[in-house]
Amino acid sequence: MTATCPAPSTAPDPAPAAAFPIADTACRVVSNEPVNAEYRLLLAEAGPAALTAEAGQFFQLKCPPTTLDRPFLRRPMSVYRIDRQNGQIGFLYKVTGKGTRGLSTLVPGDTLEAIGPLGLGFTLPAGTRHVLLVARGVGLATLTPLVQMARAAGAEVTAILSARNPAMVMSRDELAAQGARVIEVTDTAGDSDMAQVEALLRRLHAEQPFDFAATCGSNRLLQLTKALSAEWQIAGQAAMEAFMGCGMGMCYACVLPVTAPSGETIFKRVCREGPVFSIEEVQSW
Amino acid sequence: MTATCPAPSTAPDPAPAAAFPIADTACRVVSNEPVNAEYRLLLAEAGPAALTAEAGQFFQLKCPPTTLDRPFLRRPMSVYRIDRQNGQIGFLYKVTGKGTRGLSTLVPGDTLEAIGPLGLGFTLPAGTRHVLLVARGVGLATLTPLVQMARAAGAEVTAILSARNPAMVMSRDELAAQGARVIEVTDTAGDSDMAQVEALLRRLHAEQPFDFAATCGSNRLLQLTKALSAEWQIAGQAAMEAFMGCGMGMCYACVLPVTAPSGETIFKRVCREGPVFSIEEVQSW
Amino acid sequence: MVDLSVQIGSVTLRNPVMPASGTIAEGFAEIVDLGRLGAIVLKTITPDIRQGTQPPRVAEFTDATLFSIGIPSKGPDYLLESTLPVYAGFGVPVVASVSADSVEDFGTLAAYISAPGVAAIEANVSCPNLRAHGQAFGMDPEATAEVIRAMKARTDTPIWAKLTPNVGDIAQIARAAEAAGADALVVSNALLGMAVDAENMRPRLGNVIGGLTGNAVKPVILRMVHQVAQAVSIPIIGCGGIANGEDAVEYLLAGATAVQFGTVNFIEPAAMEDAIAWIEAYCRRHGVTEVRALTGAMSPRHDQKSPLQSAVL
Amino acid sequence: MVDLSVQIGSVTLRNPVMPASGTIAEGFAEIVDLGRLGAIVLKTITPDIRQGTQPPRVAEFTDATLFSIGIPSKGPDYLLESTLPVYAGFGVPVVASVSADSVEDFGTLAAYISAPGVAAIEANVSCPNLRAHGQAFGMDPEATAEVIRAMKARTDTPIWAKLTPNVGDIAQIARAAEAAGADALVVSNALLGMAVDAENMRPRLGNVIGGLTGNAVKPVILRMVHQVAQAVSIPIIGCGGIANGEDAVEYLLAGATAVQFGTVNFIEPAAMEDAIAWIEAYCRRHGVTEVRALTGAMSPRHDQKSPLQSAVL
Ligand SMILES: Cc1cc2nc3c(=O)[nH]c(=O)nc-3n(C[C@H](O)[C@H](O)[C@H](O)COP(=O)(O)OP(=O)(O)OC[C@H]3O[C@@H](n4cnc5c(N)ncnc54)[C@H](O)[C@@H]3O)c2cc1C
Ligand SMILES: Cc1cc2nc3c(=O)[nH]c(=O)nc-3n(C[C@H](O)[C@H](O)[C@H](O)COP(=O)(O)OP(=O)(O)OC[C@H]3O[C@@H](n4cnc5c(N)ncnc54)[C@H](O)[C@@H]3O)c2cc1C
Ligand SMILES: Cc1cc2nc3c(=O)[nH]c(=O)nc-3n(C[C@H](O)[C@H](O)[C@H](O)COP(=O)(O)O)c2cc1C
Ligand SMILES: Cc1cc2nc3c(=O)[nH]c(=O)nc-3n(C[C@H](O)[C@H](O)[C@H](O)COP(=O)(O)O)c2cc1C
Ligand code: FES
Ligand code: FES
Repeated sequence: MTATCPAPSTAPDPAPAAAFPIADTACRVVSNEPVNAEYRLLLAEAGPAALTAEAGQFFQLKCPPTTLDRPFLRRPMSVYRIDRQNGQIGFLYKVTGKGTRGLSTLVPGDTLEAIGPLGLGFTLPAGTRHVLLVARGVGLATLTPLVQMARAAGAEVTAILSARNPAMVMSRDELAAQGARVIEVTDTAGDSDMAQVEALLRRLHAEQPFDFAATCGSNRLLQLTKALSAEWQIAGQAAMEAFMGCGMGMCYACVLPVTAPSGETIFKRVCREGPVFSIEEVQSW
Repeated sequence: MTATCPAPSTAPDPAPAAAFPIADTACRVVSNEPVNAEYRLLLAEAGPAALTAEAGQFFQLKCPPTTLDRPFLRRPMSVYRIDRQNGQIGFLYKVTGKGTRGLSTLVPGDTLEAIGPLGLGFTLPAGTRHVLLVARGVGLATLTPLVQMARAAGAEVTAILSARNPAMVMSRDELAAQGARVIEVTDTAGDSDMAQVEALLRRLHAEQPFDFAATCGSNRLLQLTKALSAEWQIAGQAAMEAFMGCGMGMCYACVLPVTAPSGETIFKRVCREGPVFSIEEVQSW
Repeated sequence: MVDLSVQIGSVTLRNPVMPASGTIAEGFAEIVDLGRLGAIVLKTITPDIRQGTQPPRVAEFTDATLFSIGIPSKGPDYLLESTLPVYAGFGVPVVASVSADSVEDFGTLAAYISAPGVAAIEANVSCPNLRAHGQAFGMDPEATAEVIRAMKARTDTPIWAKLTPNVGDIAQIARAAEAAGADALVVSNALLGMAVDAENMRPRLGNVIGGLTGNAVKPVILRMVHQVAQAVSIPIIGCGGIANGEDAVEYLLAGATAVQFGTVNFIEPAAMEDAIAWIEAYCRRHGVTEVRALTGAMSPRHDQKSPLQSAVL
Repeated sequence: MVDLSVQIGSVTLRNPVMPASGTIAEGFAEIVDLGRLGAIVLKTITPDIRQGTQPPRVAEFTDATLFSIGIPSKGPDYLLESTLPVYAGFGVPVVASVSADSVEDFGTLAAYISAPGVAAIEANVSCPNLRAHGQAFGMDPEATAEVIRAMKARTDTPIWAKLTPNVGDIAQIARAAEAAGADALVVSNALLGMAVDAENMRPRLGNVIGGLTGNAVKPVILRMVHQVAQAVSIPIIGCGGIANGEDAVEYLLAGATAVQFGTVNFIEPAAMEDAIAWIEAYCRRHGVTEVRALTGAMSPRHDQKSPLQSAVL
């Protein structure tokens, strides 16, 4: 069921769901530029099924072979931008191995095969007023569309962006433009260690209490956010990663140990019961 | 033992044999242009071992991977040009499958890894005066350097070039420039069938007797040349092809059934006991 | 018109293409039209409820993957109550797959799940026989036969024996399964493999050993189908490294009546549908009016075959 | 300085890298310096003179090849008179390889070629046992043991048993070979495979079946080395899909003491020399002063291993 995308102009609004809610779409690449030394932003025209994507969902991207690499499995990438107006979806990705190296060879006009949207995205409890985002590294890609979602739901957003150095802090402008308050902490500035971040979060919460927390991209930040959410008795969610076989809930490769309400540890599939989990159930990784 | 080539100007004459008579040489590609719709000519700077190549010998070429193909084994190619003056070797090849498609992606400045020279080339009996070459298709690539060899030994050369149509007759100028008399027969002209070629050869032999015959590239022309050599009681050689594993005499994949002096059929390795065989021993393929 | 239908014992498939057990799940119906397949094969279940192996569960190679999942299973009641209804509406035969730690449990489970919506049951004998020091049932002809006999004794639903390729003489196992009453043979499950990360000096899978699947294994399993086809007369379903119509046809020529697509479903959800179209075009191109005529139609390369076929190198 | 030397029974190798039987020949010395290898392993010979199988003898896949050669052999006298002298001058242990149709012939041949220049003899048991319906010796533990016993009875030269991977339980065969007195185990020969050309409906090899070799088989043979290492205490020589130093180290970590490079020699004549340098650099990088410390040094991924390691999918 490889669908071809309609030209973006013919799909200005969220299109009705396709015959199949998930599609393997041959998307036309619009741009694929580096955003800093490690990350690139890939924008592509998407079909109606793909445009139903929500914050926290992901796509399985076919990574083109290069003369050196022949990636076999697809690679999971969170949807970073959902632009229903222009019929585009975007991915912010770090070039790490053969799959992402392949992705980085795509040029405008090429075809990106993307299966999705996949998995469960973020859900904001009704009436949420102040959302805390805690992200590091690639976690930012996953959390960015949540700002859009929270603002649309009438909530304020404070985003803590942690990175090795200021050059690695991405999408601060994108987040700010969407109305989030952005606070950067970096290893080079020396304010990204857990003690300082904890103090920062407590101060922010004291100023204006959070009623929802979301995190992605760092195990230590996850532990901190989880502890504070419990202490503050607020809802929270974490977007998790796992090595994936299919991304479609079929192979059971992507399981993560989570704590069931009974207290016992069970496996859940990141691609199907996740990638967004309630922050209480996730353990560490 | 990957040797790097010296700049051609530093090796104007046949260089002394390298420490190893056969080398895996990283050759710098000089050019790689189409000569007609099917064939390309690849010229590369070669090291001293490679430049000892003789007519009929071949190299095992590493065919670069492309985004689609990943050729695993090397591909055998006859040496088509041995330019000791400029320190270059050349290959005339037909783009047929994934290996040759890979070769066709090489551009000047790229590296061509070539193991060679390999196999046994042509040997002209002392005192040969008139050499008959009978070639079709890719067989021409193999027979071309034999003209140079024969002329250097003081023999005259008459070359029969058979092809589907005149556009497919290659290197007629190259052969003529080296002093061969060139006669073309083509399917489109209707003079390439066996009966007519046989009549042509008999006429030529009557005019000026051949004392050596060499053939490559067509099973039917091989049978004809073999029969006439026997009848005329002249020496003859045929350059043969076989699917190769190693090209270095190690795997025994490339065997060809040949008729031993005893009359029994035995297997010989095309890469080691060939690719040039005495025309009496070869059977058909 | 090409007749694509094939017959696996008493089960008629509209075409020879189906997924391999464990390589599709409910979610697949959200992406492709399962109604176009020859059959739908479900993931193996066990009598008990299992969580499976420790992650990481997947490693990747060129054209192949190593998976170690460990048959997470929600048990037979979940199959009957939740899984079967999902697949009931496609008008396509549904094949269940079972595994167990003992011969008796294979029989009991087969009887338990012999519901109207189950067209056949695959016996996944690649799992360890707890009575034989954990050696897989499928590695021993007698244990394989016992499993099939126990299942045949307890149900009238057709039983397909899915063999393990991790054996010396696959033909011997195939003959044992046929003699025990198997209605068809699936050849085969996955070759066992392993991967080590040299830099961190650890196995790349949590379970150390996993199943090697994907296109790279095709030459090995194709050879087994050829060997089994010479040994039995029940239908063979080829499975191993099939990614497209051409792969499928190679299996049919080597002796298979139908084929299963596995790992490729994870990468190209449209692969099975595309293959059905390719096979039809292939038949048309070769003047073949019935796809079943391809089964075993490979002609030998030479007049006589080497008597020493296994002395290959 | 890293000590690269390893000990295979009584034979000391200056490094753990050697060619696999049948993958180099005299001509290789014209291209690379054989004196830098850990050992030189010769192609298998048989007591009789053989021509081998019908061409075509090779087919190519992604990262793998299928060869069917059939052990063309010039017999033992040619080995002693012509082959050994070629390799005598490199200062490197030379390992002969033998195969035969019967247990007795294995013993006789081993005795016949036990010349001073032969440091060890590999028993290639992947060939058909004519007394057992042509099933390979190596597929049966008892037949494997008989071959090794017959050879040990007739010579004092160390005997390396080269196992076939086309078996169910490789550890069982390994234990049988060890008990019969093998000085080392080579794990392993080639997996049997086959290829069909869908368009012309013929097998791609003259012999239909061939040996699948090259990088694609590494996960399967690496798993076997791991299994054998848990079963025996004699040295293991890993062989299967090794193309570079990293592959070699993976085998050492999984339990091998040395490694053999096969198909890659056809493509990259410098592969073994490059690998020796890579292994040395790897040891230095990891603070390993003796390469033999790598043997079996893989740490388990988790505290305890799954008791159901073979129930992988
Ligand atoms: C749900 C989800 C969403 C993700 N979103 C993003 C994103 O928006 N931006 C981004 O840069 N990255 C994201 N990742 C991580 C991304 O999938 C990996 O970086 C990518 O697969 C690496 O592939 P590679 O071939 O370049 O690297 P290699 O290291 O060569 O990959 C080898 C194998 O390991 C797997 N793998 C490697 N790293 C990871 C990882 N961190 N998580 C999961 N599998 C991995 C690959 O998929 C592949 O199968 C996400 C992962 C998941 C699970
Ligand atoms: C000694 C020798 C000299 C040769 N010289 C030349 C030459 O000068 N110019 C030229 O164009 N061709 C020559 N050939 C043929 C050339 O090697 C093949 O055309 C080439 O290997 C095809 O590779 P491919 O991957 O493009 O085609 P594919 O069809 O994809 O090749 C698949 C496999 O079959 C083998 N193969 C395919 N065709 C042939 C063939 N005709 N002979 C041997 N193996 C084959 C390939 O090597 C490869 O292993 C020569 C062959 C030999 C044996
Ligand atoms: C993730 C995964 C899970 C599998 N689960 C099962 C299973 O539950 N039962 C079974 O019989 N085979 C199972 N298999 C094996 C497949 O059915 C099939 O035999 C194997 O993947 C080979 O086919 P392929 O090369 O096309 O993938 C599984 C394979 C994979 C990759
Ligand atoms: C062309 C060829 C010939 C071989 N001949 C022999 C042989 O004579 N004896 C033997 O024991 N193994 C033989 N083998 C098997 C190799 O020694 C080795 O076990 C196999 O190739 C696997 O290693 P690789 O994947 O590195 O190639 C041969 C392999 C090939 C490819
Ligand atoms: S990746 Fe296959 S089930 Fe999640
Ligand atoms: S190609 Fe290997 S011996 Fe000729």
